[in-house]
Formats: sequence, C-alpha cells, structure tokens
Amino acid sequence: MPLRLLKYGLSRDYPVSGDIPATPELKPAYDVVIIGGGGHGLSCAHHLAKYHGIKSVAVLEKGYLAGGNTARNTTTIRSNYITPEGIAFYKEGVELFERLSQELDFNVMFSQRGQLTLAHTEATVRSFHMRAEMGRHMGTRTEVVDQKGVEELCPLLNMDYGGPLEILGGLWHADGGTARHDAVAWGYAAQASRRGVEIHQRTEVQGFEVAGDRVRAVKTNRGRVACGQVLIATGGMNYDVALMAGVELPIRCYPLQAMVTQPLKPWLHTLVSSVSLHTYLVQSSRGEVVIGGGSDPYQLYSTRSTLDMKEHLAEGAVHLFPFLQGVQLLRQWAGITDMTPDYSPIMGASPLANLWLDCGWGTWGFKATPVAGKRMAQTIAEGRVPDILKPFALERFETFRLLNEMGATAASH
Amino acid sequence: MNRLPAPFGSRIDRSRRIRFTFEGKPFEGHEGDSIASALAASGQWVLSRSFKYHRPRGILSMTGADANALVQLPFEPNAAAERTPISDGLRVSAQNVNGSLERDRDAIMDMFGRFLPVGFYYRTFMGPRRDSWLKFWEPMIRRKAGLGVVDTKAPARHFDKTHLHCDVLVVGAGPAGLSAAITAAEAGADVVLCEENPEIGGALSYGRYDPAVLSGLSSRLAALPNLKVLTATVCNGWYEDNWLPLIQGNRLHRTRAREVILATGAIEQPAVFRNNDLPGIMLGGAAQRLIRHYGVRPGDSAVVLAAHDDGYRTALDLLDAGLSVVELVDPRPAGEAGPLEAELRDNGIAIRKGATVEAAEGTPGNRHLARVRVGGSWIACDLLAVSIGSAPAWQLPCQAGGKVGYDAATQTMTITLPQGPVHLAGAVAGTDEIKDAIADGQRAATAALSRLGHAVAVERPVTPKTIRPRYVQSIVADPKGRDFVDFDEDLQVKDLQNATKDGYREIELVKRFTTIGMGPSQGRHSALATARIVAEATGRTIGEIGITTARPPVGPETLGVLAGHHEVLERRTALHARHLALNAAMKPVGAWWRPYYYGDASSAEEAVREEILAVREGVGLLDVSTLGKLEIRGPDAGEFLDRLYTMAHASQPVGRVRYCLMLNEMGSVVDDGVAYRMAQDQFYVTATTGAVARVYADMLFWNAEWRLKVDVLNLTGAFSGLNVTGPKARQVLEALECDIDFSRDAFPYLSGRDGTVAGVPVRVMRIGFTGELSYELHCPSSLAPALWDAVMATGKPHGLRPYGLEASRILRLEKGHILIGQDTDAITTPDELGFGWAVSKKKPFFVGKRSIEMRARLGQTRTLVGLQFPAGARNIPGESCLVLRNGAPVGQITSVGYSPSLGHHIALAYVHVDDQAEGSSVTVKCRNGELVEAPVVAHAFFDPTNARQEI
Amino acid sequence: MAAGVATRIYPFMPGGAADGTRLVSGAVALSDLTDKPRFGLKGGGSAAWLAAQGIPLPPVNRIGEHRGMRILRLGNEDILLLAEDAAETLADVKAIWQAAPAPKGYSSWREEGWAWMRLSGPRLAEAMCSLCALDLRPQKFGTDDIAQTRVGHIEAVTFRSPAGFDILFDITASAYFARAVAAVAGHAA
Amino acid sequence: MKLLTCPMNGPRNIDEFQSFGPVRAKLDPNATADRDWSRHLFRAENRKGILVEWWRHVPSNYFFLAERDLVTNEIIRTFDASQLRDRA
Repeated sequence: MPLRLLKYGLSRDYPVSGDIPATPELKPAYDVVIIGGGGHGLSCAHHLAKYHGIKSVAVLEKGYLAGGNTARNTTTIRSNYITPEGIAFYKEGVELFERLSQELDFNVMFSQRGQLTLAHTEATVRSFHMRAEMGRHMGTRTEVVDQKGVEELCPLLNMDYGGPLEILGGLWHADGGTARHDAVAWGYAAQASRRGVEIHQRTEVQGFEVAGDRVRAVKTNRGRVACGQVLIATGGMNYDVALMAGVELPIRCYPLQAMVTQPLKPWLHTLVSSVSLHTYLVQSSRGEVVIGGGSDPYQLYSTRSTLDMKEHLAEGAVHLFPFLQGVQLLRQWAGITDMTPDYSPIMGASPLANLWLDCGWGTWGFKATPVAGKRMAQTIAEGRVPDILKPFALERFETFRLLNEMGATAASH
Repeated sequence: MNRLPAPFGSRIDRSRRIRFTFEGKPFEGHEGDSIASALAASGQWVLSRSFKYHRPRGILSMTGADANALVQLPFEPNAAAERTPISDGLRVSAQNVNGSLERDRDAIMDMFGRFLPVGFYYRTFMGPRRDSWLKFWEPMIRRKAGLGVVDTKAPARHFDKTHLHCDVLVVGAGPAGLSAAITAAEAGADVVLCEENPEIGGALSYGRYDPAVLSGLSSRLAALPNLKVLTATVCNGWYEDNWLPLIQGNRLHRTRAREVILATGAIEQPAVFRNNDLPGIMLGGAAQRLIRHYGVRPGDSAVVLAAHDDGYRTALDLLDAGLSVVELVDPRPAGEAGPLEAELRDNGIAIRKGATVEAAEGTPGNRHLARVRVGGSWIACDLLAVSIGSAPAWQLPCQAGGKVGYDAATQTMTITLPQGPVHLAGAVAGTDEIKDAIADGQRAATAALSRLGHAVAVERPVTPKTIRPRYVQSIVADPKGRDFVDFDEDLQVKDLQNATKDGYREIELVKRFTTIGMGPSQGRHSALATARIVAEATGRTIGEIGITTARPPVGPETLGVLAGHHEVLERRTALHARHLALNAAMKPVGAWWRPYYYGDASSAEEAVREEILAVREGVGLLDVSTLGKLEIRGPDAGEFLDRLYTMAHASQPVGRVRYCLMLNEMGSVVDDGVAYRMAQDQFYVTATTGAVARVYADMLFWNAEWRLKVDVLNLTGAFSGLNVTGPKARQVLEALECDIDFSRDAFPYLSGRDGTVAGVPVRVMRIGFTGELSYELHCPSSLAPALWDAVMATGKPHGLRPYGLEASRILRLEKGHILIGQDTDAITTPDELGFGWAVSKKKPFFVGKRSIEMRARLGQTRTLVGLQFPAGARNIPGESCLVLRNGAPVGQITSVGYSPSLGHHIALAYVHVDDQAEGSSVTVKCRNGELVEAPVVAHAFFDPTNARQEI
Repeated sequence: MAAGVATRIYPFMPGGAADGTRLVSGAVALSDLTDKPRFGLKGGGSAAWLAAQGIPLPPVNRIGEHRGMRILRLGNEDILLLAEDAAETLADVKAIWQAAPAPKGYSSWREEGWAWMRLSGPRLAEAMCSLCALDLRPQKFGTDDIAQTRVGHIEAVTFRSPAGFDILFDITASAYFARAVAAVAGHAA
Repeated sequence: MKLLTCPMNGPRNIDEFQSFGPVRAKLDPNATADRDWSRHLFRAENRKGILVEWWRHVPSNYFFLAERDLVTNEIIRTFDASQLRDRA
C-alpha cells in the first residue's frame, strides 16, 4: 500500500489539501491577467509562478474551474501530426505529460497505452505513411502497421469486413495516451494558487479598455482589473473574447460531441480510432468506454447533444467491435470547439502589444495543456515569442504560411 | 417461498414456470417475472456487490435505474435485473465480485474504507518510478474498476430503427399521462402514449388506489383509434425540435412530435443513515411493486419509514401481503391524523411520530437487514420500507430546456419550462394527489391542443391543495460513515463534505471530484441530497447550488439499439457482372467496386504485367465508368467553365477536348478532368472518381451565387466509360460497326466526336492517361454491356485485353500523370505541379486566380518532379518517404512504382524548388532510415515527347 | 449503320450490375421498373416546351397526368415523364422533342441515371417507416405528392403509386438498395 | 434531429441538408492587397447572433439561404437565393 494511503487511514480527520482556494476579492491590478480558468490558463499561471517568478497573476473564469473544454474533451494525448512544426510542439507536450504527476504532485493518471488509428482506404494508408515518416524523422514513436499488425495490437477488432470498410492497416503511435482531464486542471490550479496565483471563479470578462496598442484593463462582472499583460485562453469563447478587444480571429465554432458507456471490466487497452468511420474509442481507468468522433456539420455555440451523432458513434463503435451491441450507454455531452482554417492553434502575439493569444485549439487542445502553458508563460515573461511557437502565429493567415494538420486531426483530435 | 396468491402479481402468469440460474444455482420463476422479482420470490435478496467497498446490495427501487440491481447476462453486462424478464435457461451472474457474490474476496475493501478517502487516487499511486502508474498502479486499478464484463464473443443481434410521427407524444402512462393522452385524442389529435413499463397506469398499477380509476381511464383509452399506446417503451431523451428516441426492445422509434407532454412522474428518494444500503432496505414503491406486480412478499417483519401518505399506503399494503409491520416511523411532528393513519391504528400498528431511522445493522457480512435504530433503540426487522418523499423526474424536462429550482417555502424541487411545444403534467409538475394529476394531464393536453390550432379553452395550472411544506431529512454525517448518498459510487456524506473542504465547492466540481451522480442512476437518488449537503457545507442555498446538467440518455440504452442495422453502401458500374465473369479481382475505391486486375490472386503480378504489356504493345480496355461525368448546358456554359477552371473554355471550339484544372479559393488544386465541347451550349466534363460529388455540389453552389444561364447535370451513373488504348486501339475501333471516322486526321488528339458504335450511341474523346493512342467511349449505362461485348469481341483478334486499376496506375505513372489527392495535397498550387501551361493568363477571373497570384509572390518552396532509381537498386523509398535537404524535410515521394516498360523504379516527389531542374539530385530517406540519392528527371518517364498518343 | 441493335441491360437483369441480388417478395415486396419508359427534361426551356406540347405541368413536387403518363415536377425546370403503361405516348413526345429546335431544355438522362423501383405488400407502411424519416401517412402525403428525400440512407425521389411507393434513386446503388430493403423487410415482417 | 425548412421541399430533417457556410462579403480581387486578400480568405463569420448561410437540400440539389441564430440554433427564416440578390 502506498505510504500516502497509510497516512490517510491513520489520521483522525480527513487531511484537507485545499486544492482550490475560495475565490478572493478582485484586486485593482495584476501583472498578468489570464482570461479562462481552463487547463491552458491554469497551466500558464503555474508556469509563470513557478518558473518565471511572476506571482501577481489573476485567472478569471466565468463559470466554474475547468468547466469548459477541459472537462468535456476525451483526453487524447499524442504527437503523430504531419507538419514538422506541429510534431515538434506536440512532442514536447507528450514529454511534459510523462512527468506531469510528479511536477504537480497530483496524479493526473497519464496512461501511455498507445494510439492505433485505422485505415479503411489506400489514401488513408498513404497519409499514415506520411505521418509515420515525419514522426520518426522528428523522433516520435509512430509507425504504419499492416492488417496483421493491427490484429496483434488490438485482437478484438472486427477484421472480417470485406468491401469499403475493411481495415487495411493502422498507424501505431506508442507515445499516445490519455490522462484524467480534471486532475490536470486541478493539479495546475493547486500548484499555482500555492504560489500566490489568484483564481477567480464566476468572474466573467465583459470588455477591454484599450488605449493605443495596449490593453489597459479588463472589465468583469466583478469590476475593472488593470493589467500588465493579458492572455486569452478561453477555448470555445476565444473568438468572442478576442473580438471584445477588437481582434478578429479566423475561427469558427462547432460543437464536438462524445459519449460514454457504463463501466466495464478492462477489455480495450489502446486508444482506437477510425478515420473513415469518424469514431474513436478509449476505455478510461474507471472502465467506461469513451466514444467520440468528428465535429458537428455546421457552426454553433451550443453544448446540446444530438441523437444523430449518438447513433453515428454507436454505429462506428459496433462496426469496429460488434460485441459492444449489448453494452449500455450512460451519458453524452458536447463542447464548443474553436476551429482554425488549418487545424493548428494560434499562439503568440496579437495586434495589441500586451495581449497574447492561446487560441484556435479546436478539437486538439487538451494534449497541449502543459506545453502551451509552459511556452505561453515563457512568451509573456520574456515579452517575445520562442522559436517553437513562431509557426503558430496569427500572422500566418496573412502570409499564407499554413500549418495544415487537417489530415492528422479528423477523427482522433 | 415468498410468493403471494392472486390477485397479487399482475405481471406474472403462474401457469408458466421458467427455470434460470443465478450464480450457477438453479432458480425458478413465472412468465412475467423480472430477474430480481424471481430471485426475491425465492429468497435471494443480494444481487450485486457495490462499486468500491464490495458491500452486498439488493433491490432499492424496482425501477431498474440504479447499480444495486445490475447483473451480468451472457451477452449483456450491467443488465437491470429489476426490468429484465427471465427466460428459460438464462444464465445470470453477479457483477463486480472477486470470487462469488456470496464470498467476495474484495469485501475486505469495506474494512479499509478509511484508507481510501474521496479523491485518494489523485494523491497517490504516483511512485516510486515515473512509469509506476502505467506499469503497476493503473493495471491494478483498472482490474478493480468497472462493473460488468463484456463478452467479446457475443453473437450478433438484430436491431432495427423506424420512424414515428404524431401530433402529441405523451411520455408516461400514469394518471396524468393517461388523462393527457385521452384528452388530446378525444379532441382528434394523433396521439402516441409511451410507457416504459409493460402496462399502463404508473402508480395506479402498483399503488394502493381505487382500481376503478385505472379501469375507467383504460376503457376511454381503448375507444380511441387515434391513440397509439406503446408499452415497454422508453422515451430516452429529448432533442431539438421534439425529436425523441422511443426504445422498444430492440427497436428504436425515431419520433417526431409536434407537441410533447412529459408526464414522467416523480422519483422516490432514499433516506440517508448509517448502513442505509443493506439488502432489505428499499423504497416504499419497490415494496409495492413487488407485491402488486409480482406477488412477492418483500419480507416478513417490516418497519416503515414514512414522511408521506404513500408510506402509510405502503404499510397497509404490507399488512395485506401478510407481513408483520412492527412499527411505522414518521419523522414529521404529530398532527392531525388522516384516514390512512386511522386505518393503520385500527390494524394495531404502532405509529411513532417525530422520530426517524438513525442507523441500521445487518446480518453477518451485511447480507441482509437485521435491525434498525429508532430513537436510540433497536428494532429487529428484515424489511425497511422508506417513503419520505420524492423529486420530480427532471431528466427529460431539463433536456427540453427546463430549469430546476427549489421552492424554499414548500421545500420542493420545481421545474419550469419555457412556453413552447413541451408541457409538463402530473407529479413532474408538482402534483401530489391522483385527482390533481388527472386534472393536470387534461390541462397540459389543452395547452398542446391549443398550440396545434384546436379550439379549446386553456386551463390554468392545477394548484395542489396541499401546500404544507414537504418533509426534508436533515443530513448529518454519521461518525462511523457508511451513510450512503450515492449507492452506485459508494459515496457517503463525509465524502461530499470533504470535497468542499478541498475547494470543490461548485456542484459540477463536487460531481467531478467525488464522481457523485456519475454512475448508472445518474443522480436519480442522490442529486437532491447532494445539493442539500453541499449547500449546508458551503453556506449557500439549495437553489444556488442546483443540480448538475441533465444529459441524455435518461436511462441506459444499448449501443446496439442506437447503431441499428446498416448495410454498407456500395456502387457498381454497369459492367460489374462483365468483370466478375472475367475473374476480375474486385477492389473497393470509395463506395465503388473496381477491377484491380483480371485473374487469380496467385498470378496477380503476372496478370498486371501482361495487362501493361497489352496496352503498351497491343490494345487494352479499361472500365472508367466511375469517373465523374458532368454535363454543363445552357447559353452561359462556356463562361461558367471559364470561371470554374483554370483554362479557357468559352473560346474552346465545338468538337475539341480540353484539360481542366479546378482550384479552390485558396488557389489549391482540388480536381482535374477534361471538358468536351459537344455544342456551343453543351460541355461534357469529367471529374475524378472521389471528387465528383463535391465538384458537382460546388458547381451548383457557385452558380447559386453567379446565376448564370446554365444547368448542371451529374451523369456519373447515367453514363459509362470505356477506355480503348494501345497502339492497336484504332484498328479495333475501325473494325467495329460504327459511323465515326477514327482516322488520325479526322479524329485528332484532344478532340471529341458523337456517333454510334456497335449500335450504341457514344461520345468519344481522344484523350488518355496511358500515353498510348487512346479513345474514351462514353455511352448510356444500359448499353455499356453491349458496347463492352462488342469491343471485346472485335478486339480479340488484336490481342485486346481488359486491364485493371493497378495496371492503370503504373501506366499513368510511367507518363508522370498526376493523381489528384495522391500527388497533390491541400495546399498544392498549379505552379508546384509545373502546370503553368494549364493556367490561363488572359482570363480576368477564375476561382483561385487571385490566390495563386498572391502565392506566387510569396514564393514557391517546392515542386513536383520525377525521380528515377537505378535498375537493381537495393533500397527503393516507399510512398510518403521524405525528401531531405540539409537534413530537413522539404518534400516527399507521392507515387512510386516499378516501370516494366523502363525496367527500373520511378517516382513523383516534391523537392525543394531549387532542386527542380532535371539533372539535380535529391536525398530521400527510405523506410528503414537509409538515405539514398535520386536524380531528378522529366515527368513523362516513358515516351517523353508524347509521340505515342498522337499516332 | 444498323442503329438500335444493341440490347439494354439494367441492374437486375442477367448480366446486370445487381445480377444475383435478391428482390424481396413477401409481406414486403420490391419490384424493378427500371426498364419501363421514362424521359426527363431539365434546364432552361424545359417547362415552356412541354407546356407548348399541351402537357399540363403540376406545381413543383407534385404529380400531374397526361394521356396515361405521370408528369413529375421535380423543380421549376426539372420534369420527369413516367410512362409505365403509355410507352407509345412517351415515344411520340420524345420523337417530337428530338426533332424540335432549341430552346427545349435538355435531356436529364433520368432513364439511365436513376433506378425505378416499387415497394409494395401488406407490410408496406412499416417498411417505408423504417426506410424513410418523412411522414408518409396518407393524410400527410397524398397521391400526387413527391418527396425528394432519403430512402434507405441514399438520396431518392418517392411518391405513391396504386400498388405502393415508387422510388427513384442512383442506379449504381441498385444492389445496395435491394439489400437495404431486404434487411428492413426482415424486421418489418 | 433538427428540422430545417427548405423553401422548395418544406420542413426536413437537417441530415438531408449540407451546410455551405455563411454568406461572405464580396471583395474585388483586383483591388485588394495581398495581405487583405489572405485575411479575406480565412476570415470567418462567427459572431454570436444571427448568421445568413447557404444550405443545399441534397436530394433535390436546391440551394437556398437560412438565417440562423448561432447561439440558440433557432432558424429565423429560410428563403430562395433570388431574394438575397434582390436585397443586395
């Protein structure tokens, strides 16, 4: 039995950790105001406080802590992208996850069980080769496997279909995994607040005071806050929040839905996703099978669920694993994703000198929680964008330097 | 042994005995029994072990809504024993046990509870090594997690889907739902009444009410042909625009209702006290359901905890069922005695007011209730029926936009819906008495009818007569714990309190940190108590705390019923049977089936080689029917193509065929094909197989904006295409009966002709992908087999053979022809393909023009070139292998193959723009990491001057 | 040249693309009318030309009748003539159209691009409810109504015929469609 | 399933339709600087509020416009493209 459990058992009272302090009074000014108390904002706050000594930081969250896409995503962590810039960035993200529990002294349950993406067409196999070649070149564990390899990695997959939906091969990404999303946010929140960062829940930003090329203050439902630097990290609300500062982002919002079955004894070891079926499955440490897929087909700021998406995902899941027919679904939900034209995020400078962007995370934001926070903190602390983030600049949509990750994002997020 | 005589047991047929097993032991029940009722009738009360502490659990609600009574069936984990009927030979076992239900080795977890406080797993299992979680702790926890076991060998079952439409859907056939459905149907509306139980009536079917009420409603119902009753059907969600899934066994009715009336009733709530989870402690409604529905005596010696009239009714039912009722405990202060209380006292039942059950104790191993403590003293009993109040069934109303509130005056949870096509009726709307529910059902129906345009007088909502505050149990954590708030997740009062101490104060955070309400019952029995505990612990009101968002589905539903049955779409060309007759190896390309090669798999390579040889030296025949075929007609047809494609088409002479290249607005290449101008106002345009659906839609979209005088028709299925290619192609065609002059001068390269070949009207284009003399013959699909037969027969003496996709790919690669989607990606420009020749410099506009101009100024970084590899080269890079420059990736191989005509491997690849010149050499990283050098050569590897196609 | 000697082959005929695919016949029956005469005009001038021939045009998504032919109006300038039992009448119209000068619309080649099948049988209503999400009950969908919708998960045009529902859909999906109907018939029966 | 009322075919399940995105502002390509052109290409209409967007009824290939609330998903009205031209 781990020592800490023994300690719990032997102490008379519940050992209170006080992970999240109650929301304090809002001060008139902070060195850094982070808009958005999700994983990214909290990670940035943690890195500012711990590694850059910046402790006058307020994280403003309009609802409850990490209640947006941090709480709603299906926690895929991977780096098997296509562009070298994307792979380099997400690779650092995976590496940070590998030591995150220790960094936060909070078990984020990073479970690196590998991700298997399935191809049902030759075109998909070709795109897998592209990702594998680039991934290996960049030092990640990514390889194309044939039908036999797929069967070995996931023996329960239904390989019997002939015809258009036959599984032709797969992309095996041994670095892939999942983590407990809430724990990541709570761990960052606990660490950040222990170092003096203030977390303000139910604090909604309603506007900006802009003078010249600088944000002077943010206006909230709890009053005005002057700020040295401002970070926007509000997930599905990024477009809306940036617009309040006069910055128009090339972002469209789409709902992304997912669902989960009742808990089952473990049967699915890896993450499995299918490009053609727009379906992916992963079994959580609670035993629930989380099932997700592609975004909704039209723009919407809503977290409503639809029956059609649920039917579609069930169809995909049963197609891959026919024995799931008798398994009961427990819950479905949705998040609002901020999609960019090239399926890569927008990080770095904005047209305003002290307003920084951590936006455009679409369906792929969770895996970047540690690295985006780390690198945005560095950006804010140093006042300049590090090389690893430069390709993700907003400016790329003016200079046509796209980072096209569409093919590596469709079904797996 | 616990079976009661008729009339108890409305659901069972005593003449039919059914044998099944539970945990390997034989049991017997009657037709109509659920697993739980049959087991209870035989004295088997323990059904499962709990999630965390492995405590014995049994019947709680008899509604199938919680984890207590989930069991394992051979092909279905987590089946609700309270709802699943028994069947002959059914093998039922308990879930989540280490060993057996009776002897669960993990029951020891119950002793170690203090070592596992709420959220403990976030604070430990991290060491000693960085990968300890993955390698050691997680596998251990994963084995302990989960409930049922999925049978990975389960045979396929049949599920189906259908659609249902109605004016009014009423959900719930209790008194309010029945009355609403009858009222709406009597006014002439099309009504569907959906009830999850096998019979109508709701509480009227198991509660202690005058049977005349139900029979009266039933007979009115039966007289209404426009009222369709679906029993044993669960309405499991509400979705936008009144779209509701009604699940009836293995069938999903996707239902569209103009108006919806939710008469979903109320959910009886358990009481919180130490050991409140022991088998033998159940809700009053569960005891009544066992008695009336199944004729099962729920115990021998009962204590009733009643803070509601229903508790008094339950006590009377227990008496009727022959139980000894030791005492009725009513936590409310003594007051005016009603008729139910008088009746109980007349029966000699002790009623204790102002007291409550403080704790319970079990038999050894906590296998059953042994006694309860009331007012400090212990009372022996084997049944505690709990009836202290209920919460409105908020799940469907909330999905439909309802807001949950809390009325502090009456201490009740309330639901309000915005004005619209969804209405509440009965207990879910706050009524308490049967007659109020019936009146409220009528009121809801008239509201719905009025919205449907019926002339009806809309009534005001029913104001319940009783406005005295409901009883609310004050919840204090028991110092020794095991006072469960959530049975599914084994969560106790202190767990919630401790979560708030750690800062998880918002209800959603409490839920996430403790997992409360995340189990199979989805908070049905815990949400209200949780709100109270969190409110108390954080000094806020219950209204401020609220409950967590109600998400669909309402109750569990199988993936099978959601997935239904779905045939996989496949498309076949008109020549499909011809290919099969020729022993073609058919391969899917998108939804299409295409011949890959002709012959046996054992000689595939040889077949492909021979097919290539036939084309290069004789003549071959390829079915190109999957090509997209679009007809653009109208006075503006030329102008339309001018705007859509990069080349000039308005000026294209009739009878000429021109390559066409389509860009998107970003200037990226999205499709190519050829356009044959058949007449001044008519073009026949091909598109790639995979892109035609999108190209067609885009054409329509652009013209919705442009409004040119054109009509676009997708002829992909209507027309079939046969490519006759090879040096002897002309000989074959000329030998056919036809009215087209195929001679070189009369029918030059890149021209088109209409006519008749072998009695088949054709559109012939002299184009080709192979680099050989080629004619593409397109004809109406019903005539394609006839044309195929004629070409095959006539070609036979010339050595004509059909060839498949694989040969076609190599033939085109030998010519360096690109495949859109393979040799291009999302950002490929015409310049990168070296296709400057295909882009008109004169046209003022075409889609993508502005963007390619801009992108040219930004600077081209890569170019698609030909690469060749020496004959006998040891390591040939595969598709997608990287092209490196100074160690950095600058491009990749897009197509590669062995050219039998040239005797070595050739490839198309993106290389750095500075390396594009013929004679440059580039570095390619092979699959195994080895770097090889390859010279850049011209695109057209074979016959670089294109002489062969012009003969 | 001897024109017209070639034999037409439709999907469910011997040698057709769906050869060997079973057409259900029982409580739900699927029959193939793809070889029955029909002719469609589409594009500018179609409606005016047909009207000038004395063919009365119904409103969009309605069916009219003319000398034994059913006139389906699929769009303002998209009209389909079905001549299950009026082959000669249709042949006359086609011959006149072919000889006529423009503007006269353009052939929509529906007789080649669309399969034409008929669903009937005692369990017709149940089968259609499974195949199509629209409310096709008689009180909502009359004998002269046309639905351009999805049937069996593919785009289709459907309308009532005395014997059941007629369905027009992409001819290349004929085998698939027959399988989809057979699956539904298995459930409906 | 959400309903969308096609001006030609009436109310239908939204899975019969294909979204073609918001109606976009027209820009004279020849009077626009590269930078502005690039911005125009990637600009996204995403304001909370009512959006006018193109839809295609797939079975009939009919294109029309809808006004839809991006937050509530309410469809305010649908109309034929000729009305957009008339309005412009």
